[in-house]
Amino acid sequence: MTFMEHLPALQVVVPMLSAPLIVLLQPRGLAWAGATAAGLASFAIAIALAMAVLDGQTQVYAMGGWAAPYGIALEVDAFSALVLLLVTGAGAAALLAARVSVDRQIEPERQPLFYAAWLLGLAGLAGIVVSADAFNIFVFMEISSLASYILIAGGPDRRALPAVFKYLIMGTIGATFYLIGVGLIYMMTGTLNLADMQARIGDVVALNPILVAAGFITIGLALKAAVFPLHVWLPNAYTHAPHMVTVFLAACATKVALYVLIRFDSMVFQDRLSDHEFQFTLFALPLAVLGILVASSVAMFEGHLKRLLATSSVAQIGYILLGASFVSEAGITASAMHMFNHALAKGGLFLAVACLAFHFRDLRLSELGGAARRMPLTCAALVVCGLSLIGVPGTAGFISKWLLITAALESGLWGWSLVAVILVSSLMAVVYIWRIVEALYFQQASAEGDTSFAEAPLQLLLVTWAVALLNIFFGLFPHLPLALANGSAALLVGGAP
Amino acid sequence: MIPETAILTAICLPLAGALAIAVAGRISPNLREATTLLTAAALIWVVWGLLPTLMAGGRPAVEVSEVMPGLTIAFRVEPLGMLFAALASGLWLINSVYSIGYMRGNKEKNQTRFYVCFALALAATMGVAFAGNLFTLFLFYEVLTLSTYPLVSHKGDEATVRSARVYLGVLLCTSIGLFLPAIIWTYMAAGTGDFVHGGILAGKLEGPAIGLLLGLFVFGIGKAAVMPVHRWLPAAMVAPTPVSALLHAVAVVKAGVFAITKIIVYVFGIDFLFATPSSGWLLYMAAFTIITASLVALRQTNIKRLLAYSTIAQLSYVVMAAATLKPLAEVGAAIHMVAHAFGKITLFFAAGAIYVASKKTEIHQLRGIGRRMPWTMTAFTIGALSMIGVPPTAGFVSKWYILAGAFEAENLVAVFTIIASTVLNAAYFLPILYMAWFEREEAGAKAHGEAPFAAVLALCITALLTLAFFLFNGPVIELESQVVRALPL
Amino acid sequence: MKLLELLGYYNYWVFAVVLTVGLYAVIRKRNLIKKLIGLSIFQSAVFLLYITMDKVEGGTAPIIQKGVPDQVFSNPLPQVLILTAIVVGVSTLALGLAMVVRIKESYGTIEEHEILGAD
Amino acid sequence: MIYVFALFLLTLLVITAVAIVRTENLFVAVMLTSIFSLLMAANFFILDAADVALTEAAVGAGVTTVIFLSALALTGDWEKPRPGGRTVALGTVGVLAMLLIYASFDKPRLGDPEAPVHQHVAPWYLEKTPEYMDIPNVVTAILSSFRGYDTLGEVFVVFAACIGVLFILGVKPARQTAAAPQPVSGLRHHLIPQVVGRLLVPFIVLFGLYVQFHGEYGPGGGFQAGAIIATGVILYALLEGEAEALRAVPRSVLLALVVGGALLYGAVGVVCMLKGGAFLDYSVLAADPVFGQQLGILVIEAGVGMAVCGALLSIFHAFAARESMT
Repeated sequence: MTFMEHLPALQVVVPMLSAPLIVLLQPRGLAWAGATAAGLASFAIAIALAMAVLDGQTQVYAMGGWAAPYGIALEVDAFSALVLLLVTGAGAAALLAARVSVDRQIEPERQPLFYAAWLLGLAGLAGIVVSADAFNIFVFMEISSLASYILIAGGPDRRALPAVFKYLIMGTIGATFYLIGVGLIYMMTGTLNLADMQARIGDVVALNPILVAAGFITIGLALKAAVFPLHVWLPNAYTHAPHMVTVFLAACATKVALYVLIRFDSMVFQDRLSDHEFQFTLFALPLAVLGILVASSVAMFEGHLKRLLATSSVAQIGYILLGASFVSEAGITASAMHMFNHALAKGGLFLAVACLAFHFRDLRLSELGGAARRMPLTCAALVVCGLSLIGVPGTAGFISKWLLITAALESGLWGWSLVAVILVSSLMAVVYIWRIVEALYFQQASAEGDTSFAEAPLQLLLVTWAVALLNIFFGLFPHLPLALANGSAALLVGGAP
Repeated sequence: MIPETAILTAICLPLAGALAIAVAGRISPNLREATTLLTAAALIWVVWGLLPTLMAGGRPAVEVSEVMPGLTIAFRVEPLGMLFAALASGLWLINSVYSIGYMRGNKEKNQTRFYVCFALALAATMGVAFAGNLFTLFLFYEVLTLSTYPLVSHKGDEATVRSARVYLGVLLCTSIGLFLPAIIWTYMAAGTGDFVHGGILAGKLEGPAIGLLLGLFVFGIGKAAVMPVHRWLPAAMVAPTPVSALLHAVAVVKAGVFAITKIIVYVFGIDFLFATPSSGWLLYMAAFTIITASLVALRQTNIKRLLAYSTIAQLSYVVMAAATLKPLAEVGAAIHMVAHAFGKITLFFAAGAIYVASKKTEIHQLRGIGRRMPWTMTAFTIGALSMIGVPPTAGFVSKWYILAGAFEAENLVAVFTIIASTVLNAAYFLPILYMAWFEREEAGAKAHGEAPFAAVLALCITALLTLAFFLFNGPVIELESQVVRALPL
Repeated sequence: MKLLELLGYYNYWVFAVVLTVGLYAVIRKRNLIKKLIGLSIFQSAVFLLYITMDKVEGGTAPIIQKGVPDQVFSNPLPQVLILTAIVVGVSTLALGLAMVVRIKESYGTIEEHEILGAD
Repeated sequence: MIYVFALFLLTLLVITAVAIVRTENLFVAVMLTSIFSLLMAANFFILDAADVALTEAAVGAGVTTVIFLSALALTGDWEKPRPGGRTVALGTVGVLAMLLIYASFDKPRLGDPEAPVHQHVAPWYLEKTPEYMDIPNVVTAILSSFRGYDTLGEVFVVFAACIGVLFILGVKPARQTAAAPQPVSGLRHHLIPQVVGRLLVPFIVLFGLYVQFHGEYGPGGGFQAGAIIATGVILYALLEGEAEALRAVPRSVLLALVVGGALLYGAVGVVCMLKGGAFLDYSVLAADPVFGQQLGILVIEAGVGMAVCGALLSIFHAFAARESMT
């Protein structure tokens, strides 16, 4: 086998096997360097994979040399490549920027464990994405979940602990629901491989278990993905996590669960079960719409910067689900694009928050007065990413809004009212982003009155700006993610092989 | 310079200028302002260099990126855009001269941010002017909104921030809530958003849908300030006067009416729209705005707010002219953009000069000010006369064309509106002139002279331009006639 | 109804009941340790679901003895999956308990409502 | 007859579960959980799942209980009652139960050889295991080779839990709880546990090693062995005190075991890659593919055993050390 053929396995193996090595790297800084190297390596692998699947080919890898359905197969197609890009990209970028911020929030002797957990999280998420085996997805889902519990529990504040405990409980329930669903499908089809399931599920006569399985899997993954109203774990967890962890997780963790949801549903169920498309729409569409509206409204009145952004994530997850709920090629394209673009925007925003945290211990909006004077570059980056979140043309966020609206209009009768929902929530986004902008730029500095110029450390600032510029770049030249998103849609609903 | 390169240069130059200004601002104010002037001058050279090509009938175009299939960032220069770009770039230079006087005279804070954002706004204006399709237009339209926000909120105190919130809120709400769906609708119906002579929607839509789409466009383009989406314009008056002068008399508001005109001419096509009964409401809406805004202006006591409402009325002239859907009126719409720009920028310059010299902002304070500031008030008088439409000023020329178009269309509402508004214009401007020149100053008033030289110089130039346009408008009319030449005149 | 068939349904229903009992504890109890106990019951129930489906009538554990022809084996695959799931369960539990210990130290209580009241 | 026993066990299982939820004494609840696991293990055994039964007994009844108890020692035994308003919770779980019972009416009956699970994939394993790797225990074959990648993931789950507990409990305790320092001498002064326990420890460890290396032939393997050996050492720690146990197996050794075990497993995979096969394709390890498979299985099982044993002990010590700190 050539090196290129090994890439799908290496995507998981590289960060995973680096983790134990990191634990051994006790001297300060070395653990970070090792983890960053591993993160960058896996990002490079993801890029190589994306290039390899651009022409519509699927990279298949038989683990242990055992072909599916007997062994576990890894498959990388356009959709997985897109999600891999954002997972590894977010992981690597956040690691690259993490050092100074983590030094302030995690004691040096705990850092090797922290970075090891980070790499495990990265490996787990990547493992979910590349896997083509339902049970294997569960295993890697657990790796990534455990890792994210650890990372969030590293939060400096004691409130991180109850938050992460809630996440742990809800996450475990979600994973177990998924496991029950997979068990029921396995019971009726005798296989765990997704493609094999797709092929065999049509032959199942007794549909009760399959329907219940679909319900369990959808709800379990929706829990993991923080789909409204199952999102209650998310705002606190993201708020109290260490800043860099928020960057990493907010950019990709929930999206991977959504990825599995979309892939599982459209591959296994929608293809063969009559009426399932309708049922899926019936389930997902109202939740998506409610999530968008409710979470956006909550965000408008939220006073804490991080929690505001975290709440907005719930709304953005609604967008992704909304696209998927159309069960059309345009819808999936919009969904996939929004995954990518939201990761860019939210990642950038949280990076800027991490910068701000260097001089503002309290991240409530009311305490951020004078920030623009002290940290002009950080604030400018934050504004750029905020505009992308709103969906201003010229930024990445606009592309996905455009696709989403087009998909909504194509979806028929309710199209215009859905467009209205999208637009109204965009305006709500204007409101909550502008509350941040006004706090940063126009609010009087608090009593301490230190208004000297004091930017965040260069390393962090550079990464923040790189992400901010990517938001603009992908708003003008979105060809790569768009090609992958179109490929995914063709794969999932277009009936292409 | 090759026209294609010139287009891109015209957009990138102010961007590069903004960067240079930011850097220069860290070194010295003189260098910063020199950079601004240099950039403005260079921009004029680039933009005006395109004129001969246009006069000769050339339509240079360039495509930058195909963002999504069918959705491109592309530029195409045509007479309307050329006129707008030439106007904005030319006035930027004069405005920069004025700004230097004003900002220094007032000892404003954050001057670097001011000049940087100004340059960014100009880049966006160039983008709007040269946009070759709806998407590109929308892109730069939004950039223009966002880059002017820091200018409006420049002062930074609570009242200003609240007004700036209205400014941004109205403009973004309308553009995201109405303009964007209209664009997407157009793309879905026509399969393209390119500006094409004769429109792209003929045969693609029918019945009331056309009127609805037109409504989405007109109210979505909040910058045109057609009532009831005009609220942002008075709110924007909290900005420093150079901003009000160039942006809220020229660049931003003209971007709005320009976009509407362009959409009517190149997306709907005037013939198609004329044949559609459901689009008639636009003219009445514009007429209503003209009259109402003029009436509101009558009651204003603050100079800048009066000018703002006057602007709202004058903008609707352009919209009404465009909505008359007759070739002469379309030419009139284009010319009125120019005429109003010269006149209104003069008025704002004058108002700013008065503020710098005497800190006066209210109309009743202007008694006898003509004797203290003769240059400024002469310019103000010329500007006011142009607003009313008295010869020999620019305002007369454009009103003439619009009126001619209205007669051609046999639209009595339009004719009546023009006459009535002329009377109203006179009713709110003439008392000010009378007060300034013929009444006595209140006793015990503080003595003051003219504003700084740079400011006075700028407003004299624009006043002269207002007069000059009455005499030398041939090339402009010839250029704009190209917009409708394919149609029977 | 054959006894095995009854047992089949019974196994399944016991799975459902135990699952619900576990979930009930997770949702309803405010003591964090009790929640975790509930969670572990909840997970154990799933083991029962999988193992129930591996049984083949007259089969034995899937260990092949040489020289014994025509053996019937129960299905080995669900067993493998559950081996994994058991370990995953205990791992989650350990992590959860570690958090509970820290919560107790920083809040002085492990009752959910008291913790929420403290911040 | 055995099925009647199964019915009895299952009934008992439900009763135990309900009792666990109802009791307010957490110590009792934990003990009942242990019994619950044992009942579960017995039931698994009846259903022909010997490997799972062994694991459930070792992990569920043994290790879980110990960890629960060490946490309880730090947090207190009693749960505060919650009055009234259980309708919402009951409603939610009621719907869930209905859904599951609804699903049950279409499922294949227990033991039906024609059920899909017995028709597809599984027969292939039973048929091909002798041919490809020639070991009797098909469960081990699947676990470590056919689905070896899952098992690698599982090792990393354990690894994650281990570093997680070390990470979370790695902070110096904030001295908010005013608990008296615990005696650290274990059960040294209790004669009978002392004698019996000491006698047991070597046998438990020996049994663990047997399970480790016998995994290919009978029920057992790395997980079970790791858990059993860990239990043995924990018993030693309970008898002699935690410090003594740490002297026998220091923390650094435990960490090395965890890291070493995980890396050993991974390294086997990488070596397979380097020798031209897919990741974890043991056939390329030796000239004879069957021997290669056997070798690979042996090594990775050792890795699993090391990692699990080290991780469980590290977790236990992290809790126990906390106890002596506060």
